Amino acid sequence: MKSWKQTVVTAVLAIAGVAAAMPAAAQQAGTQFIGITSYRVGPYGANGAAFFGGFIDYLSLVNERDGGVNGVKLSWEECETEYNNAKGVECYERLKTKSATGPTAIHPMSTGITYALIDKAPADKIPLITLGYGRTDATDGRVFPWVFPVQSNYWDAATGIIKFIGDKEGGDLKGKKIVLLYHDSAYGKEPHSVLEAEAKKLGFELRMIPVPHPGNEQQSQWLQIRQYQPNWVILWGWGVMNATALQTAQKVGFPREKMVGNWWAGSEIDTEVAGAAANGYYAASLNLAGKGYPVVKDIEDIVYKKGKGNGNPKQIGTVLWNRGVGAAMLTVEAVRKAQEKYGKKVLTGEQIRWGMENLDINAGRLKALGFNTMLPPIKLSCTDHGGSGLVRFQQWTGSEWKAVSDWISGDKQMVRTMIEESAAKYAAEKGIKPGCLGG
Amino acid sequence: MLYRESGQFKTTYAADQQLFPIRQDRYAVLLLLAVAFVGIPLFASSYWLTALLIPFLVFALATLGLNILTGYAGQLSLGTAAFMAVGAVAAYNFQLRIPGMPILVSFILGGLTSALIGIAFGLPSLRIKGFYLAVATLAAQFFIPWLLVKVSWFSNNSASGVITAQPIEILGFAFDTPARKYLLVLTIVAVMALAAKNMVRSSIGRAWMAVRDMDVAAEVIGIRIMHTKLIAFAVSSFYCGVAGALYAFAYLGSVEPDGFNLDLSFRILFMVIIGGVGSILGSFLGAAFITLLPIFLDVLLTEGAAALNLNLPSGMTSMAQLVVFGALIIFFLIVEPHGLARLWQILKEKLRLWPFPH
Amino acid sequence: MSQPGGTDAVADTFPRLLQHHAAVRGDRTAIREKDLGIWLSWTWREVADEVRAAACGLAALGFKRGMTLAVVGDNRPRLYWSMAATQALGGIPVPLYQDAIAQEMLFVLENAEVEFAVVEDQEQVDKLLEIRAKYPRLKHIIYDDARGLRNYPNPELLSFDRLQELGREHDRAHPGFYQGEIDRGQHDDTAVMLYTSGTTGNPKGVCHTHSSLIAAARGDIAFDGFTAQDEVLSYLPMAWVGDHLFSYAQALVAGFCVNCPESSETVPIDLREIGPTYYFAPPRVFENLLTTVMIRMEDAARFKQRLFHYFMAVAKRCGAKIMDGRTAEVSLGDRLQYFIGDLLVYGPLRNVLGMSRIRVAYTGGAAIGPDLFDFYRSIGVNLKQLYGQTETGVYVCKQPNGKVKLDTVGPPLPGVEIRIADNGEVQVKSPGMLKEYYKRPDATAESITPDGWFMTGDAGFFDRDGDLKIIDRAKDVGKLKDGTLFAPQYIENKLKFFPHIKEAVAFGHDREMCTAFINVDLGSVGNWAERRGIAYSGYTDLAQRDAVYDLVQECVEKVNRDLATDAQLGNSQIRRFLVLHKELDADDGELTRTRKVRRGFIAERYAQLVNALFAGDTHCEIEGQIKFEDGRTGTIRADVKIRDAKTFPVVEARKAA
Amino acid sequence: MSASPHPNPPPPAAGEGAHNGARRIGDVLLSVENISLAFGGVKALTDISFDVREHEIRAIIGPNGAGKSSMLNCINGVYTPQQGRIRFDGQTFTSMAPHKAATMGIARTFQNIALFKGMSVLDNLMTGRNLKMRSNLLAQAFYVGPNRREELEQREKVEHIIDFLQIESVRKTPVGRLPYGVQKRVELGRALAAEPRLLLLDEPMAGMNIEEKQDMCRFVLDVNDEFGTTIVLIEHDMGVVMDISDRVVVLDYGKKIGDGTPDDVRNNKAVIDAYLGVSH
Amino acid sequence: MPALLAINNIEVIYDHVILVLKGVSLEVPEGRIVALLGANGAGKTTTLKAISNLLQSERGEVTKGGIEYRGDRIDRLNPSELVKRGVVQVMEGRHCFQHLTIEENLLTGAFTRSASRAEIKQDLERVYTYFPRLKVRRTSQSGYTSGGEQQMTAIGRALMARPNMILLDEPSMGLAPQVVEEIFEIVKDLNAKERVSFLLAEQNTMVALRYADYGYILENGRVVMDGDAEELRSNEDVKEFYLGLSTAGRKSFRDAKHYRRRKRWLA
Repeated sequence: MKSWKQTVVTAVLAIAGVAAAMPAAAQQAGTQFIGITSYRVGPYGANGAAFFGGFIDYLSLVNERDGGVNGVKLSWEECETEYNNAKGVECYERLKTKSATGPTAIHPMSTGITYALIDKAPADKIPLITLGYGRTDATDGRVFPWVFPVQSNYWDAATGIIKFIGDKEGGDLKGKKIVLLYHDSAYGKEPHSVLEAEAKKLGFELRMIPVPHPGNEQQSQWLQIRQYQPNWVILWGWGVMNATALQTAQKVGFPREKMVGNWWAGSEIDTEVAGAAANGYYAASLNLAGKGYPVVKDIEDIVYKKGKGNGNPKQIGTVLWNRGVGAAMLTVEAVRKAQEKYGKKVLTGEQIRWGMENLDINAGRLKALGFNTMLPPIKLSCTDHGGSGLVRFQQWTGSEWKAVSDWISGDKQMVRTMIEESAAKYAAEKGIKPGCLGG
Repeated sequence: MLYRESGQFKTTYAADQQLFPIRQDRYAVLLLLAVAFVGIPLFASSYWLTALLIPFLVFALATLGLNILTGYAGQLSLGTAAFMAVGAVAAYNFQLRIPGMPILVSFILGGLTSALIGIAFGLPSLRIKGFYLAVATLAAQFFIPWLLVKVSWFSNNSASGVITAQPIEILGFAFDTPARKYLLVLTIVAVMALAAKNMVRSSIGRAWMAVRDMDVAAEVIGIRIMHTKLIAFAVSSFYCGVAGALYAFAYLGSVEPDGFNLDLSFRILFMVIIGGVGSILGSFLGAAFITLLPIFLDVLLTEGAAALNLNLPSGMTSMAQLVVFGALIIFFLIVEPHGLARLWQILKEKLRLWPFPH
Repeated sequence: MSQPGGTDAVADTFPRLLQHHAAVRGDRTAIREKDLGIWLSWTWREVADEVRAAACGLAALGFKRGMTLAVVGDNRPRLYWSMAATQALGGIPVPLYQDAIAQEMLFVLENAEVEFAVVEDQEQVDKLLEIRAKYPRLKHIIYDDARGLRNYPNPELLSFDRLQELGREHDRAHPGFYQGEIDRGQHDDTAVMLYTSGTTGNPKGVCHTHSSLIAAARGDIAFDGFTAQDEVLSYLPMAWVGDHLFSYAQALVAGFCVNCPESSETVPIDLREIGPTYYFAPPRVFENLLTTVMIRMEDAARFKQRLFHYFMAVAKRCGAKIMDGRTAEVSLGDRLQYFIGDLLVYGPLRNVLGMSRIRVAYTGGAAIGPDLFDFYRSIGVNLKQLYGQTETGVYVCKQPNGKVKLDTVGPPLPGVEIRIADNGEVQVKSPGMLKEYYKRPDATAESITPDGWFMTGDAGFFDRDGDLKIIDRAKDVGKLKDGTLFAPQYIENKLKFFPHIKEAVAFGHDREMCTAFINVDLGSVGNWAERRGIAYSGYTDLAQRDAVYDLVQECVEKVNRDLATDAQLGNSQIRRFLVLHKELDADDGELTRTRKVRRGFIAERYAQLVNALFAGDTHCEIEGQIKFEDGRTGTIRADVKIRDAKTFPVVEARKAA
Repeated sequence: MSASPHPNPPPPAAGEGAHNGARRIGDVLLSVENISLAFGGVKALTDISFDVREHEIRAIIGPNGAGKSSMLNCINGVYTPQQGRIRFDGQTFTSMAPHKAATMGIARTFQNIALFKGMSVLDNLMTGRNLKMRSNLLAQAFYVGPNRREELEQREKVEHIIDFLQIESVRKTPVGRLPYGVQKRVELGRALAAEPRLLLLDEPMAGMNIEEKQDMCRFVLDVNDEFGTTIVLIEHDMGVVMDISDRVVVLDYGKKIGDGTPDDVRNNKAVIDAYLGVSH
Repeated sequence: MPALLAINNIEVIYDHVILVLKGVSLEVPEGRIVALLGANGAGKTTTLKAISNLLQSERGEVTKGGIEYRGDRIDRLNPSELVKRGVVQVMEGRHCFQHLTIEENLLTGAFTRSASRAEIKQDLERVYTYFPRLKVRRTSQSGYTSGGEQQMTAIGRALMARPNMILLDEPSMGLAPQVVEEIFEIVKDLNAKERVSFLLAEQNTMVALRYADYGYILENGRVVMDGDAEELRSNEDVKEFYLGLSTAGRKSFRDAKHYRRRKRWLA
């Protein structure tokens, strides 16, 4: 048997080949390069595929329809993270080297990866855009100049949900029982403090029940819920956990009309899998679903017609796909904004950061971009890297998500106070002197 | 072939017992160290350092820790990640709560804390063996992260349970660039690997192996079984603890207890198995195989697809990578069930005999 | 006298040389022995102390100037020290072949009137105790390794440690004694007696003086530029002049380090570890090594074999030229290929053979096959031939670097005179010449002419370059009935050059034709058989296989074809041959201890077979007795086949070489 | 290390007042008193008593399953007898831990070789010297000072055992790769490495041919003679037992049926019936 | 007599680099008992394992030569296939299933056969006629039986596969002299009555040569001598090295020398 020799030879050849391929393959010169740490395999692969499908489709649209951003073409590369922190770091490091100006901005699409990159981004001068996830206190741009938890954060979501429930309950939550059914991870624990504060303030009873990863087994949690008989259940899940929660709720007979998910628990992927069990379920959203927006039509007409669509055509107009389109739009707009200051050329991360921090997209601009009401307006500043903090509630009709509320806001005041406290503590721990970077 | 040992003879036991008795090995190791300590920091990109080498070294250290316990002392454990978590969280807390605490001392204390916990979870090994012991160590794997999450004091009441490691500074010198972090990790790993090698060739290492191979005989020649096993747990956990601290401080920067899950424990166990049970070198080879090969494959497949202008559906390369990686693991295990280290040993033996076959 | 090695003028005896080295390079390693897992080392100063203690111990036991001391055993430091100790007291060490059976030893002990013996271990002690029954003059048996001897009641036994203890006491009691004894030594005292085994008759003790051996050693050292930095492995029998000169005399003159292997079985491993810079072995050793190499290569994977053969062909083409520095004759391509070959094949090969560091390797004592010689030179081992006898201190001819020719033994060494007698015999005057044969004035007179020339008994002549060429033992050369010249050793050597043939004995003097006994090489033929799927068990079985006969026949016929080109020897082609059913063995008296065939004895012992050969029988049944070491006998019975070999018409030689 | 080729004083040499095989058999070193051992109702040993004198070679023989190995296991504490006492070197025990037995100088080999298969011969023997090693974990980890010195000292001691048992050529071979007979030797070596006062050998010559048995006998005799070690030996080869032992205990079904010199035992009818059979 | 089993020049290498057997050839004629003699490590067990194809689990492989059984190459057959063809190995150290009873152990031997219950029952009885001791202890857990009984169980288990040929590795190992005789008597009996051929590796040369018809002596992985048992018994080398006999009869173990006489192996 000589196979060990062949093995060694093969291995050596493979390694040599890879090593040769390792040096950063230069991206097309003269393009604005966007690094994408995506995930399409693993437990959350379906979610990632929808989001990044939309994200890339929008980038394609900008190139195909507008010839880039003011003539600067966009280019991008994906790197698979499998929703794994270590892999995320590896992808980040890999993408970082891919172009002379860096990867424009990173959307980690994972709270864990965001945490792992928070320290690295300032050193590498790469903006992290965390749309609806990540570290909430990073909203304080004086402590986290490079992180943009844009639009709304988890605390906004939590207070928004409480507000929504409060409205449903006729404005008074005193004595009511609310359960938080959460994914037992950093992500799931994000709303704890703010919900506890809300409970104290509004006088409702709060019980928090963890579901261990990945969440496909919730029998005991729901038995607990049934015993406890809450008025509402807030579903703070991700991936397979959501559909399981809905199905188990149906099994134990808990009304879905009394369940509200956050925006990661409110996509077609969750409800379609759950089937009829999802009917009537509410979820907060950062964006509306549906195809009735000019931008979606443009993507279908220009990108998909040319066969350059990235996502699964069936996903067009879904919650996560639309979210991806929105996230891409924010990135592109940050580029556009930065170009105003630095000129119409390929820009560095540092310049994009300025663009991001000075982003101001009002309703008019949204309309011009073809988003209409899909997203709320957004305006950022050095102290506020978040934005409106608005959420909108949708309900699953059995075939689609239908908006059932206006853009509403929770307890913005409380959230802001908590953000500043938390950010200050972090700054102290890390020895950061808060301040604005400017341009 | 490369080994030309003629004329290398030993006139003292000291020479015969040195770490690398063959001159060519000594030179190779020196060369390797020179490359690792000088060449790499000078030339490697931050991607190589941060994304490949630092995690490789950290995992190698954890693998070393598990290998000491499983490979040398014969006690199967599935709690590696938990011990890493202890090390990471303990180092974080020592750093956080004791002002002016030198970071290296924090690492050591983190390791020692982990060692203590390791001893506690090693106690069942006195009564149970093998598979059953593995199940007992699973308890550690479930209990420790749960505890760290449950008691938010450990994460300094962080909302999410995530701890964010403090910056590394030794005697006023900040280890803030990838190269510096790499050098720090490399130094720690090199010293600890040397220490591990020394331990396994000293009386404690022989006691471990004796207990592993034939515990009755070990007892009969006067080895205290309990003592020996607990030391193995302690040393192993110490290594894992330091690895955990480095994982948090030098690699990711922030970690959540749930990151130290069973998955990670299994990964490290795979590293031990692929690398070679009961081999220091194997720990490094295994860590390299499991941490680096998927990345190489990924890059190879991505670049390969790009070079060939294949417009593969997104996610396809990732799938392919997983398939190839899995196949390679199986292939290597079939070719050499005793791991890469054994493969290397056979190769070395062949080279020493070259051009003869036996 | 020239002074290579920086010795001073007064160091003209071995004990004084030892003292000289202890003074000049006291902290350098003088001798090593593989024992207890490492190479235990002694510096020159330590050796001098050990020798002193041993010498004084001998004196305490009553050893007197002029007495003899037998040394029996493998190459052990203490045995070498015993020789030096004996010489320090003005005595004469007599090394014996360690594998000799008691009966053989008895003769030498009686002849040399030995009263003291230093031996290695229980095995030798047992032999000497057995001898003592017949030779009570043996008074003291000193042993190195005490294993198994603790309960021997014999009062004449003494451990070497005890001897040295006695010696240290004696030394303390008689402070000036030791130095006095050394000072009394004369350079023309007999330094050592080496018994030549002799293919006929009983052994003779060759007496060498300090000055003859030192002169021979100095000459050798100057010739090849040996220094105190050199390393040798002493593994040849201590009783053989080769080892004595190389591991004792030359080491003491040049001050280089002697390494003693762990045991005779581990010599290849020890050789590889030490990697000597200077190596000496009879052709038989080189041959065995090559056979092993070939067998092991045959087991290698196809790819490796092809690589090996390819590069060996390259080496054959240009290796020797490169070795001799005639690079101008080698094309650039060949040089490049040789370089790669050195990386892939020759270098590793030299390494596994333990020859990586060799600067000079010598062979002598018998003819070496051309393929064999070429092989070593082509892979970069500077193997050279020398010529000499026990009686000449092996100081006659040596091949100088860069001028190595296969068929000659090189020009006379500095200080050596050679003349070719009328009968073609080579006669020598050498600085290394013996003093006399011990108690054999008759033999001395027969060997040394009145005008001081030693008669070597070899027939030879000088070629145009002035290099000596040896043809055969003059005494052995006979004639067939038809008057054709019959040179048995010449024919035997030709046969033995085939790796498959280990030994050959040719018969023909006063007969109508030439015939031969063959011993096949079990390793080489065994491997050959294995590859052909010929099942066999043991030598006897293998030897009588038809396929093996076919194989041998091929070799014999090749020799015949070769002989046919020689007008003088053409008629002595081998007409018939047989493969002996047992290997010739020194224990059975068929070989000398240096593994030379004792033709006469063999002819007598196997008269039945010889007769059958000449009688034209196709097979012959034979029953014979064999003697075991412990004196038991066994019978061995076999039906030996006899074959005819093809002969070739004698071609008129184009030109005699 | 300075070149000190013969660090250990050589054994007493022959010729100069050697004691001609008269080993000085001394007082009782070990006595086994009324030992009974049972496993869940199955009696392995019933009321066994015998003694072993210092420097003696004491053989235990008997059919398979007679309780011979159980007897050794009681002596060095692997089993705890239900009844009876063991006196060793003046101290009395009703039970003994293996570790304690080892520290008191009792070493043993096992019937089915119990070597550390993954380790080299050298390491196996070094393990036998673990009790002699004192340096702490940190010193070991950095191979400094005392540990380094200790390792080298012990290595030298072990090399003498390797030399004694003539296993030089396999010094660095993993024992799992060695043939059975050599493994038996290595196991003896490991026991010797502990420098025991009492050596328990459980069928040291099982599965060996004559030549190997001869070697093993020599080693046993040499150990007994040169180091003065007392030896208790279980063996089936009557030739070996008769030739090398001073006294013999015969067990059958857990009971003692004979005790005395080899000649006594050879002629004991009970022993012949139960074990030796007519052919011996 | 045609050879039932013929081994031709096999070479076995362990771990890719360690040569264990070189050029070993031997034959077992139908209905004979052939003994394989030699010191530990000479390669006896390896030879048996090469035949029964059990080397792989020990990282060994037959790199050269061939093994034929009734004229068919069997080197690449797996062990269970071999059992079906009638070649069964009884391993050294007996290897009984410790937790099974003797009878259960015996029954495992019939696994490879698709025999009816009645047939198996019959075979079991047949085994019990050869080993009456086993019948008495049939319900004991084999872990608690004596070495001799375990050895008998192992042979009996082999018999349950209705073999033509049994490879017997060290049957006398660790057994009391009386039991050794008993086992060999049964072997002889099986050979005579059932025509089972045996290839047995044995250290106990004295006994082996008394019961075997033919013997091979292995040293250092090579056959150095072979011959009829009678012939071997009278060979001087065999006498000294394998039987421990000197001219004056049995040599005392007390007188063993520290050196060895050179082995000549002159047939």
